[in-house]
Amino acid sequence: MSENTTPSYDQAFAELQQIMQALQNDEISVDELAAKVQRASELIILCNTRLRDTEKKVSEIIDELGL
Amino acid sequence: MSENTTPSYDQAFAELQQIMQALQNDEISVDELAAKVQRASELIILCNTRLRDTEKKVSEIIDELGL
Amino acid sequence: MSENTTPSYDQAFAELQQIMQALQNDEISVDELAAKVQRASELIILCNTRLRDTEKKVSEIIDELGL
Amino acid sequence: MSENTTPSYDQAFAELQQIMQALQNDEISVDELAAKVQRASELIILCNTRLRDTEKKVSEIIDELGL
Amino acid sequence: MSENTTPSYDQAFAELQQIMQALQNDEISVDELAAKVQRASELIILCNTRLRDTEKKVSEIIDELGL
Amino acid sequence: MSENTTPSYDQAFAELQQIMQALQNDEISVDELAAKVQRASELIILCNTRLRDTEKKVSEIIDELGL
Amino acid sequence: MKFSTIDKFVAIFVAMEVESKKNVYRLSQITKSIHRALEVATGGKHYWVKAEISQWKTSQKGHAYLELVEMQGGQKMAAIQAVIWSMEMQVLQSKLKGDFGQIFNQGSEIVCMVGVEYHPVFGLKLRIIDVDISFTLGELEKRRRACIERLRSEGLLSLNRQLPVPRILQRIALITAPGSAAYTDFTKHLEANEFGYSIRVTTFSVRVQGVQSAAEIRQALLSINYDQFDAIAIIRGGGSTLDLDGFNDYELCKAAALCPLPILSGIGHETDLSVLDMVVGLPHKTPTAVADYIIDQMQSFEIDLLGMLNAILRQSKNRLSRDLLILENSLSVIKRSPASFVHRQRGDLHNISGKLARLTVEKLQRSRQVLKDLSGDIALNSKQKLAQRESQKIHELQELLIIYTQHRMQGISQQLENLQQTIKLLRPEKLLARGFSISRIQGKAIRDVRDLQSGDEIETELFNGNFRSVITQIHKKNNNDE
Repeated sequence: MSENTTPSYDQAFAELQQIMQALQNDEISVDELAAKVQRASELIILCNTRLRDTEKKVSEIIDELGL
Repeated sequence: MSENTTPSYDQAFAELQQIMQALQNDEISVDELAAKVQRASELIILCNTRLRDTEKKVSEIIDELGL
Repeated sequence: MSENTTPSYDQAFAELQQIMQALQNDEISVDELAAKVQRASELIILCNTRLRDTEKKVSEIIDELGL
Repeated sequence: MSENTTPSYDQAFAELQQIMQALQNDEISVDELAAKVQRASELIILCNTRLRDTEKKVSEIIDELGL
Repeated sequence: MSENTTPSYDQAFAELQQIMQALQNDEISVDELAAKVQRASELIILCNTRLRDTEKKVSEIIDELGL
Repeated sequence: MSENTTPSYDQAFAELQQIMQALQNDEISVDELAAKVQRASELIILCNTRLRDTEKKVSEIIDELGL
Repeated sequence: MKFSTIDKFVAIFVAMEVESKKNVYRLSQITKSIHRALEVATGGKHYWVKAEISQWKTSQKGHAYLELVEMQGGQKMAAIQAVIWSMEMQVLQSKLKGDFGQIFNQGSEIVCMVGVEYHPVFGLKLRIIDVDISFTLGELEKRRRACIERLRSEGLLSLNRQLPVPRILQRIALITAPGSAAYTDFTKHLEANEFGYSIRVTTFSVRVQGVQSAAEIRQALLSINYDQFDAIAIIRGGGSTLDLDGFNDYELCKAAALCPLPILSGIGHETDLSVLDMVVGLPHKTPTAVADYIIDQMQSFEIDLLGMLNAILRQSKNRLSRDLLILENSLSVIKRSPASFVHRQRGDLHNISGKLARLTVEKLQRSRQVLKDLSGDIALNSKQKLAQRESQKIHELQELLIIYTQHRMQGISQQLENLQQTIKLLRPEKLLARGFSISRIQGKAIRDVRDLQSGDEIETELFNGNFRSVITQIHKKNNNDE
């Protein structure tokens, strides 16, 4: 994953799910496995960060609303 | 939301409903989520302000919000 | 098997299965048998090594993830 | 049978089968019989040795595999 | 019949058959008869010996093979 | 017939047949007849003796064959 | 009964005219006479009369002067002056209250109780003593129903109701009589709402009672700049049933129906519903109810907004936590599945290794068995060849040798035997024994008679001896053979 074109959450999530699907369906060969796990790890971190950020932002908005 | 076309209550409500609907139908990606919640928050603030204050005051708030 | 073009796990596994198939279909003569078993053995060792490597790599990746 | 061109198991086996065929078809005279049987015996010994050798080799290979 | 050129089984058998043929066709005179019978007898013994020898040899070969 | 030059069975039989031929063709007078008959008788005895001898010899040979 | 009295009165009048020929009376005599005659006919009597009020005037002393008419097909059939004396007016007003104005209106039809009064100066008048309010109400009801029917038939009845009502009615055009209790109640109620909502009311001043109210309200409705308002409110305080009649006015209701803004009404009566109430989009009983409605709408809108916001937040949180869960699951799958994947692969490899060993051993065993079978076959075949085939052949030859040899010798033996037999038969002794004899001359057998001469001595041999004889006669055969 090049740093200059960070994928969107949705792209990352979709890619992650593809990898997961492939993993679960045994469609990944041993040759690819490490690379795929590496990629999945990166995607998980990326998505997690994005999710936490979004969560934080939403919380801030709610706090600002003062409800 | 452009400053010159403040939405009506009904428009605001409809927009909120759209957001809600889209959320419910999973049509809003995490990437958009914060922005959508932000927009919902703004719409509510806007309505609240308008319900209690003069249009002028609302305009001032909108200006302050930088919308 | 030349060292500079080590086959991938999939290639090795495929070749292994070919040998197994030939063995099962009695297509291997006694003259070839030892050589074929030797080759199969090498392929099995190769695959095993690959598996171990992959396992290690994956473990490292997951450890690095620290999640 | 010259020692420098020992036949392969398959060649030896094929020759054995030829002898057998000739025997069955009464194509071998009494004068030749002993010689033919002698030849067959040698071929059988050869084949047996080959089999034993192969077995030993295969055993070693499989033992090395450590199964 | 000279001892140094003992006929082969096949030659002996062929001569024997010739004698038999001549006998059957009444081509042998009383004067020759004894000699011819003598010859036939010798040939029979020869063939039998050959057979037995061959049998023995074959048996030995087979016994040596341990079949 | 001189004793030292005993005719062979075939010679004897041939003479015998000549005599028989002559007898049958009425070429022999009553005066010769007795002599001729005498000769024929002698020849027959000779042949018979030869035959017996041969018979004996053959028997011996066959006995020797051991059937 | 009532009409028979009038008949009598008319009869007297006619009699007077006939009898007083050429007698000149003073006016007062006549009026007195009329007065007397009327007194006789109608004095102290009251009649219920149905008539239309064609003129209505009130004096400063509190009397009302009216003209009652009876119309039929646009033709005036009857007309008479009538009066409500102030004393009776007060009684009626206190009894009818607000309805009084509705009943005694120019143009309205009434059923009233009258006495006949004659005044020498002011002439003949019907003195109205009482009025039948139920008749008026009935008439009103009829008119009301006709109005509703007309509006319905013109498709106006539900027009205003069909207008979309904005969720928030913040700019209100208020049509009412300012300063009335209803007005104060309404505005105060709106201003003092506990939620702090800002509602801007613009008042359009009209009379809400009396004959002019319908027209004024209609005028106000038409004069409003609709763009500046969310809704129009028409309110008034409580009143009698007859008071409502203005709101049953067809023209007013039509204007309301055609109004592009939704109309709130607070003109109602506890029991009756005005036609206007039926026409407007948002009818309410009272002005307070209208104000409550406006505030409730705002509140419910705000509650809905908050509900929506909560739902949005909930959905957002759900969305986020769902994805978080999926990510966590993915992570655990990622953590777990390569291990199981590798484990499975390793199992496969292990199985293959085992299979390799097994298949190889099987292959070798199979090869060995094939070789063994072949060896056995070769051994068996080579042994069979000798033992059975060749040995048999030789044995047969041997037997044939004996048979052929014996056969040969038997043949020869037979041949010799036959010869011997033939020879035996040819022996001379045998011939002599049968009676043949041999004659010889000079030791030679005689074979030809020509060799003989008479007198020759011949010797004849028989089987058991011989004798000598001399030839005496020679007889020569005619030989055919030679």
